[in-house]
Amino acid sequence: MNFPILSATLLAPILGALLITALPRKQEQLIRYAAAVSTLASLVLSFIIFLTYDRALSGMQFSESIPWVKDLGVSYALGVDGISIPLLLLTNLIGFSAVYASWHTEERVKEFFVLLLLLISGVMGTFLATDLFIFFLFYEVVVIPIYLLVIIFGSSKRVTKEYAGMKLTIYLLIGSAFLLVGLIALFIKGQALLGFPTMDIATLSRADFPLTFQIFVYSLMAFGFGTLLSMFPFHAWSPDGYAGAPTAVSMIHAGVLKKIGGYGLIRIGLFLLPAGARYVAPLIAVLALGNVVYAGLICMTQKDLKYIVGYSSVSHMGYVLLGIASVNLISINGAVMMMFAHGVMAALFFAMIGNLYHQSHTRNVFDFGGLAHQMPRLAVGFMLAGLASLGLPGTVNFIGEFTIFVGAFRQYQVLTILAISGIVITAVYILRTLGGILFGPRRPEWDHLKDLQGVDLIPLLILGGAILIVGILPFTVMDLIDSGVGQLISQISPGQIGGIF
Amino acid sequence: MNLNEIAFYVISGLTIAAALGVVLSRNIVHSALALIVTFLGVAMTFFELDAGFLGLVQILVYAGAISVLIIFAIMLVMHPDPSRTNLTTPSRDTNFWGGLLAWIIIAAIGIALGKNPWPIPQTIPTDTDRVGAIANLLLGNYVVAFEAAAVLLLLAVAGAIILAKGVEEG
Amino acid sequence: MIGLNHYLFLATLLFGIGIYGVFAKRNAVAILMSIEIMLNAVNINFVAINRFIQPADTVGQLFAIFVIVVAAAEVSVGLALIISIYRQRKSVNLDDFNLMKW
Amino acid sequence: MDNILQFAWMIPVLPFLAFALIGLLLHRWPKLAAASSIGAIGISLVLSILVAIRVFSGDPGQVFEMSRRWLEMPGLKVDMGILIDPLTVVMLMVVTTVALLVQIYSLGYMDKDPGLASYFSYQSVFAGSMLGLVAANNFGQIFVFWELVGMCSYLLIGFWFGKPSARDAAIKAFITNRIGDFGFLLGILFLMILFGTLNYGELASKIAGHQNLTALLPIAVLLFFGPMGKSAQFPLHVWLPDAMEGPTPVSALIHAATMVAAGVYLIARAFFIFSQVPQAMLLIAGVGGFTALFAASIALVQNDIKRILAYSTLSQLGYMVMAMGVGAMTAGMFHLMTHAFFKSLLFLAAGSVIHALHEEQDIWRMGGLSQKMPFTTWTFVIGALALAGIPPLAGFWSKDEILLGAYAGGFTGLYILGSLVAFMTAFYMFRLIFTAFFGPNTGGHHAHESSPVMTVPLVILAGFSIGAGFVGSPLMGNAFGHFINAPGSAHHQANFIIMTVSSLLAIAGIFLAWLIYQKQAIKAEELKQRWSVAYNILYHKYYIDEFYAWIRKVLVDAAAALMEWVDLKIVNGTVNSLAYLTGFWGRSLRYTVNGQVQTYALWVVLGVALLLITALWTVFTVLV
Amino acid sequence: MGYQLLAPEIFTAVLGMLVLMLGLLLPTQCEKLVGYITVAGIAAVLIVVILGFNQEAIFFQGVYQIDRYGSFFRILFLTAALLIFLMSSRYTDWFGQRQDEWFSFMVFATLGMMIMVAAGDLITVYVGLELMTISFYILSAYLLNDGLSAEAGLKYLIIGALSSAVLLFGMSLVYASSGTTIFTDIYRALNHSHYQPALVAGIVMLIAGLCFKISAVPFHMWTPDIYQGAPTPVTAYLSVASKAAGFAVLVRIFLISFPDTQFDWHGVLAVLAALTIIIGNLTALPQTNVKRMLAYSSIAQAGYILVGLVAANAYGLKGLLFYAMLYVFSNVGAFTVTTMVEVENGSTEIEAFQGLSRRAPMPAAVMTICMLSLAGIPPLAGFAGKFYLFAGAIQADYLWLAFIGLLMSMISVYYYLNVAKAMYIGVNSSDKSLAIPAAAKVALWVCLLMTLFLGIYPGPLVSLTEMAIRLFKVG
Repeated sequence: MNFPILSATLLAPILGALLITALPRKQEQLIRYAAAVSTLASLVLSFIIFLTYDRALSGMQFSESIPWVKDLGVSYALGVDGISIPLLLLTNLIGFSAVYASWHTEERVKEFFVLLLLLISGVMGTFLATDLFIFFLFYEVVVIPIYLLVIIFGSSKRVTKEYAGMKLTIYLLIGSAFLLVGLIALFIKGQALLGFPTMDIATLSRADFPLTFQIFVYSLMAFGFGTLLSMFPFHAWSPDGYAGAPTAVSMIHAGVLKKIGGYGLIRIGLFLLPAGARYVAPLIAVLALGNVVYAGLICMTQKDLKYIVGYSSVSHMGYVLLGIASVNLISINGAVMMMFAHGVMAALFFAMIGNLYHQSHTRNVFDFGGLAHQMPRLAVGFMLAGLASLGLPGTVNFIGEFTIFVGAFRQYQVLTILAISGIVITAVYILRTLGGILFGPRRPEWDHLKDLQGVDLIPLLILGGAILIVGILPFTVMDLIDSGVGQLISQISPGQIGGIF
Repeated sequence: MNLNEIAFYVISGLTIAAALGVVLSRNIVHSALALIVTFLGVAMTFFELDAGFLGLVQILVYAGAISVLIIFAIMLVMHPDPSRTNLTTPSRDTNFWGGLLAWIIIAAIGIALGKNPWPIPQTIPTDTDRVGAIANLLLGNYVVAFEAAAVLLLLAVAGAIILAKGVEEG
Repeated sequence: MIGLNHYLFLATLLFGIGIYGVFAKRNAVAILMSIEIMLNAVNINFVAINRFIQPADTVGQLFAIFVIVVAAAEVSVGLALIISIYRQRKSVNLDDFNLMKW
Repeated sequence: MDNILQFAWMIPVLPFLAFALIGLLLHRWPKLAAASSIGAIGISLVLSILVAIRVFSGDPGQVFEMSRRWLEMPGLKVDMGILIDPLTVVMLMVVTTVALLVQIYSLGYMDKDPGLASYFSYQSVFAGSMLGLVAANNFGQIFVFWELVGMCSYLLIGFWFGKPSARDAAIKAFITNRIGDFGFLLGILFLMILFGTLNYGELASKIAGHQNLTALLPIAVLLFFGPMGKSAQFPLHVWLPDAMEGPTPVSALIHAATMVAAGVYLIARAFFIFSQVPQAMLLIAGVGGFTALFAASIALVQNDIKRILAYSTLSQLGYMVMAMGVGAMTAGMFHLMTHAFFKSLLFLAAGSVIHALHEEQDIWRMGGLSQKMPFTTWTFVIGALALAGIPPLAGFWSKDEILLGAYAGGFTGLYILGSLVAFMTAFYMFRLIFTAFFGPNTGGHHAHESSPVMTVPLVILAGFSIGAGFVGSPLMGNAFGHFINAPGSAHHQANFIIMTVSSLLAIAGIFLAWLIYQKQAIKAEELKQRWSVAYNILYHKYYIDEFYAWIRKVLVDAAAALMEWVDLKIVNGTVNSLAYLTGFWGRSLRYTVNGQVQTYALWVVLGVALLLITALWTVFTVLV
Repeated sequence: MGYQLLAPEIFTAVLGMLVLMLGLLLPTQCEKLVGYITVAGIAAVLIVVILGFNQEAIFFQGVYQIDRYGSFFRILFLTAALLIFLMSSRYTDWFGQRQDEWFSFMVFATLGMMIMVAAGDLITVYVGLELMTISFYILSAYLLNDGLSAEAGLKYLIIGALSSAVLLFGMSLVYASSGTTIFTDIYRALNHSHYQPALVAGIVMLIAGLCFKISAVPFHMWTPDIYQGAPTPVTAYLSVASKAAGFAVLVRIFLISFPDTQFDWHGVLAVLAALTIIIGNLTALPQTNVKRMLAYSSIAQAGYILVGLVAANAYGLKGLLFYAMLYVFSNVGAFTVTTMVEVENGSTEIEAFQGLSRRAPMPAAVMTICMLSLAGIPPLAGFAGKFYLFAGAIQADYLWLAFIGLLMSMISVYYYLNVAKAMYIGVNSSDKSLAIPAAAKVALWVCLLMTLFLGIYPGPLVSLTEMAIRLFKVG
């Protein structure tokens, strides 16, 4: 067995968290360094994975598998393919940035970084797991650190942070309850069909689940994962949650956590239950339109920066859902790309908002104006995130959106046309917001704000760099995604799916 | 109607009447006395059922020891006015529902018993040593229960002392 | 002929009276007494069943003996508890004992 | 020399490199930034010239194409590539030339600006994107750069972001363009679905082999949305006048010469699609013609020097689009080229004036500039004459081609309309000139001539404005049309009558302006009084902005507010109600545990009773 | 015949009596010594049981049997007892001179449970059950100067005696229908019979009587009051061990004696389980006293565990055993922290927990983790347990039960997190750090590590449960 690089990536933040637990409370700087080093280790490792993954071979690679619970057929099985690597990379890009975005946390530094590192590990785990049980384990692990981070370090504006945290937690957990019922049903049915218990996703995919069962379980998953993906009308947790959360949590939550929903729908829903996916897809597509247009319109009325980004992330998830609901290679490629794209964009946005809020203690758009005078670098960050958000070519978001549109257009013409109108809506609210806070006359009350400097720049560089590099050279990531999605789709037995591909 | 039946109905009637006396009397002392009668009635029933040893135990333990214990307790905690010592509960709901449920349970169990196809009663082997059989079981198959019961009694004594003694002041 | 059911009905009636007693009274001692009636009813059951169904052995009677023993222990502890609580509250009325609720 | 085409890809890439250089390293040293930007575009210009020589010395039909894969998966392929043919080369030449001159000019114009480095970085991105756009070999790529030039336009309009008006104008420009792009993107998607490729060449051959062309109508109409936004055709024209909030060199480069012409270029590029669909061509011609007239009429009464030029640009763009619509693709492209030169000249000259007058843009507060700023004045006049179509300046030849195309194509109405616009153009341009340059010094300003770094580009552009028309004139055997044409693009013999009529109309316009504003034979104020309703409508630009604002308020903002209400009250309300209901049940159940032990016993007995009843009911009903 | 297998029971009984006597003999200064002896004794018994886990024997024609199933639960009780002795090391000071007896009653209660789970017939079960219950009556009322405690004891006694009577009546009817009290014989006697209303009545009364012990709805009403009023370590023991014992007996009786009677007790239990889960969780939502909240939560937990019996298949039973075991660690962990807080603040109201994370980070973390384990959040033990339980339920076609169970378990997170919220963001006037005795610290660490370990790597415990349930021939 080679060096277990996936385990190492996964465990690095956990080790960091343990180390921090052992450090004395007063050594705040040391704690920050420990967090930074452990996330950096994960980042570097995931880069190595990204670079050394054999794209020609495709399929699951770097696999590790240790039998875990025999009678459930659970094994501690990790593996990555073209779908998970971009998301793994995304997690670590954001995780590493998040550490720096919260560098100025003064209160209870120890707790903060322990929880943050656990959160990062948990998210990573879902993308690495190739076993349903392990996947779900990590899926829910993340909820509680988030709750604590929100209530301890969050902020109360329109809603209190306690309310926001509780809403987010309970909402997502209820979604996951439905999901869990689906997963257990899948496991039991799989056991009945295959004759032995297994939680291995690839093995389960060999079972021919009956159509009604597929529809039932996929619907449960669509609800469970859809809630996490803030599918309309189950998105209510998302804006409030992001508004209440501290910067790092907003970054990770909007950046990667939400994507677990999309990832799950593809990796588990579509892969194991293709016929069910196909059956439920039109409904999801309609709801996706709800996301895009409805949430987009709401963004126009929001005044709190975090609410704007919160609703906009709901809106953008509509594209991902549309991609997933269109169930073809192109659209799913686009959905995965869009998840990556939205991840870096939203994280950058939240990092910038966090920095601004940390200094000014307000997030109301109307309180600001002309900040580009005082804070040109911050303005660059905002502009980059904003332009990415509205899907400008040259940013990675364009690649995602364009690909989704091409894929979805084959499946649902009218819906896609309506969804594309979202690019206009997005432009309206993003530009209004950017214009409102960055441009306009200089306001002397903000003269005391310091521009990004030192470690503050790291999120901007890392995330902005990702936005631009992948945006300009999309094939670096898209080829990978294509190999993953292509492999996944080719493994779905053609009898199950009909002529959809 | 033979003697057995007459005895059964008389004893049953007495037992039930005494039991009703326990739950209906407004004076706790009367209740306690009625309870003793109930215990004795049950003991009589045991005799009817050819369980002489058990009837004796019943008289000794229940009608003797437990009743005395109860009466002592009553003395310790009694209200000055005897006719107000054993009032019905102030909650009419509880009273009503309690009565209703008691009837429902009696009816339900009664129906179940009445409809149950019991096996043909077997005749009792008359020559067996029933007390000896009990003793054999007690110290044979049921020795664990027996020992546990012993521990239980020890425990109950110790516990009762501690609880009844209360906290030493200071 | 007096059969099993006669005894079982007797026991059932006593059991029901005991149940009613638990609800009808407010004095804790009276309630303990009602419960004793219920236990006695059960004993009648055991002995009668032993007599009519399985006369060959004495397991039913044995059960009844254990019930009596346990009941004795229970009553002693119960009365001690009543005395203990009476010392604090100067009352044995169950409806006074509601410091904890909801 | 043959290998020069192999290096053509560097033309768009170099400015991007300059941008990266500035963004990463040089942003603290504005002069170095400017130098790298200008250097990059200079090299691009040189390369373009070499490429042009190579292309124009060869066969007109030859096409050089190279591409790298960019975004590829089964069923979707977008390459980044270059397509070198005469059409591209003309655009490359125009863009690099004007961009270089504007950037040099900017050195003087933006001299004191603290954001010089970012200015030049934006300029570089713009140049790169624009060159990428014109060099694209497929619709995917053109869309990418299409959006990018839009972004540059947004950034440069809002360059002086401290001004709220600049900020708002930038946003307006972007959003209006987005609406156009929405349709454009849909058109591209339709193409993708229908033909499975976005490459021009492959599309052309597939369409040629395609029997049923009805599906092309929606595609053509949707594609035309793009030009409507980018080239500011009615009804998406509203952003262009506001875009004048940007620095004047930007207006010259982006909002007069190059970016706004991208729409026209796109129509030319996709002519193989449009020309298949007569209905779409009619629509294009109609929209273009209407815009030309509509914008010219507004220009008649505006007071802001840049806005007059902006409406003039609108009008001229309408002209070009109309040319495309009537099938005179060659004429349209020709006008695009000449217009690029003289309109950027006009803007730069106007910029010189504005710079000298410290950001004064009202023509009525200028006056008497001809003595103080001779270079500026005379180059401006040359530009204006070219625009008005006075022979033999560049505008004359190209405008004439268009009128000829309309006339010969049987679009008599459009021809008359075009002629009318020509008259109006001459009038409003010389209204401006007589007022601002030759009238009395009403503003009491102390202007002086700009520095050579600004005037030299003016002179060079004036040279182009005079001479560029000859490449397409019958005098040179219509060399332009020899290279730039397309199947379905009509070409007609020069018509002397049309030439004469249009020239006379232009002169008449100038004369009328002279009468009113120089000679003051006719009192402008009286006219204003007499036609006050018309004047007001024109002055308020037909109230289109107000109408759009009203739509935004009544439809969009109201919808948004409604959605927010739904979200707060219904979606969140449901969630909160469910949570409340759960808690309510909890609180209600809580009170069943009332502290009374007898109640507890009651529940126990109730449970027993219910269990007994259920069990016995089962036994007696189900089992027996 | 291997009577040495009864050594744990005998030793425990001797230990109980020894402690009782030592309390009388030793001078009052030596109270700690008694505690040490008890802990050592229980630990020794635990080791003996663990070492003898694989030995099985049937005594007295099936009246008493030592099997892996019983041993599993004996390990559970002894572990729980040990943990509770460790965690109560400061709390017992409140008992004054009655500490020794406290230890002995706890040991006797343990003995009762051990007898219950090993009993193979109704009589022995009954006596063991009463031994345990009566011990708990006394223990609940053990804080003599505290009104709540005496009230709890009396309430418990009344309801307990009432349901004992119901249980006994049920036993008598079962005895009537089969003519025997030994589980295996009951099964044999009933095998060919059908249509026995008396038996059905007996079965449901057995359900009622045992459901009282496990505090399933509607026999749950006593739980909050008793849990709140009883001394906190007793509450902890009551909640984990007494409940587990109830389940052990319930499972043994129903799966040995009535695995396939004509009456579908699975359905009845399913309804009870669902009601228990719903009502327990909902009522816990508005609670402000942590002990009382944990009481309601323990009602809900009983509902979850009951699901295992409803399913009555391998996954369900493994889940049941697994859950009962993890419940020991998670619940005792939570109660340990509650005890610490109570000793320090004299209150278990949620206000007493405010700002705990600053005063005592480690206990606050343990409390949070243990409660989340109860809620079934991965990767904590509760999740693995729930997974088995609901896998069993779904396999047995009780999909609706799985829905209700998982949904309510997510709602339960609300009240658990309310405590976490108080601990993490609440503000307490005193910033004095919480003093935690070493023994309690050990208990905390054990609970924490086991809760994590069982969640992350449930394999070993699952194989134990697998061995334990071989007794019941289920698929």
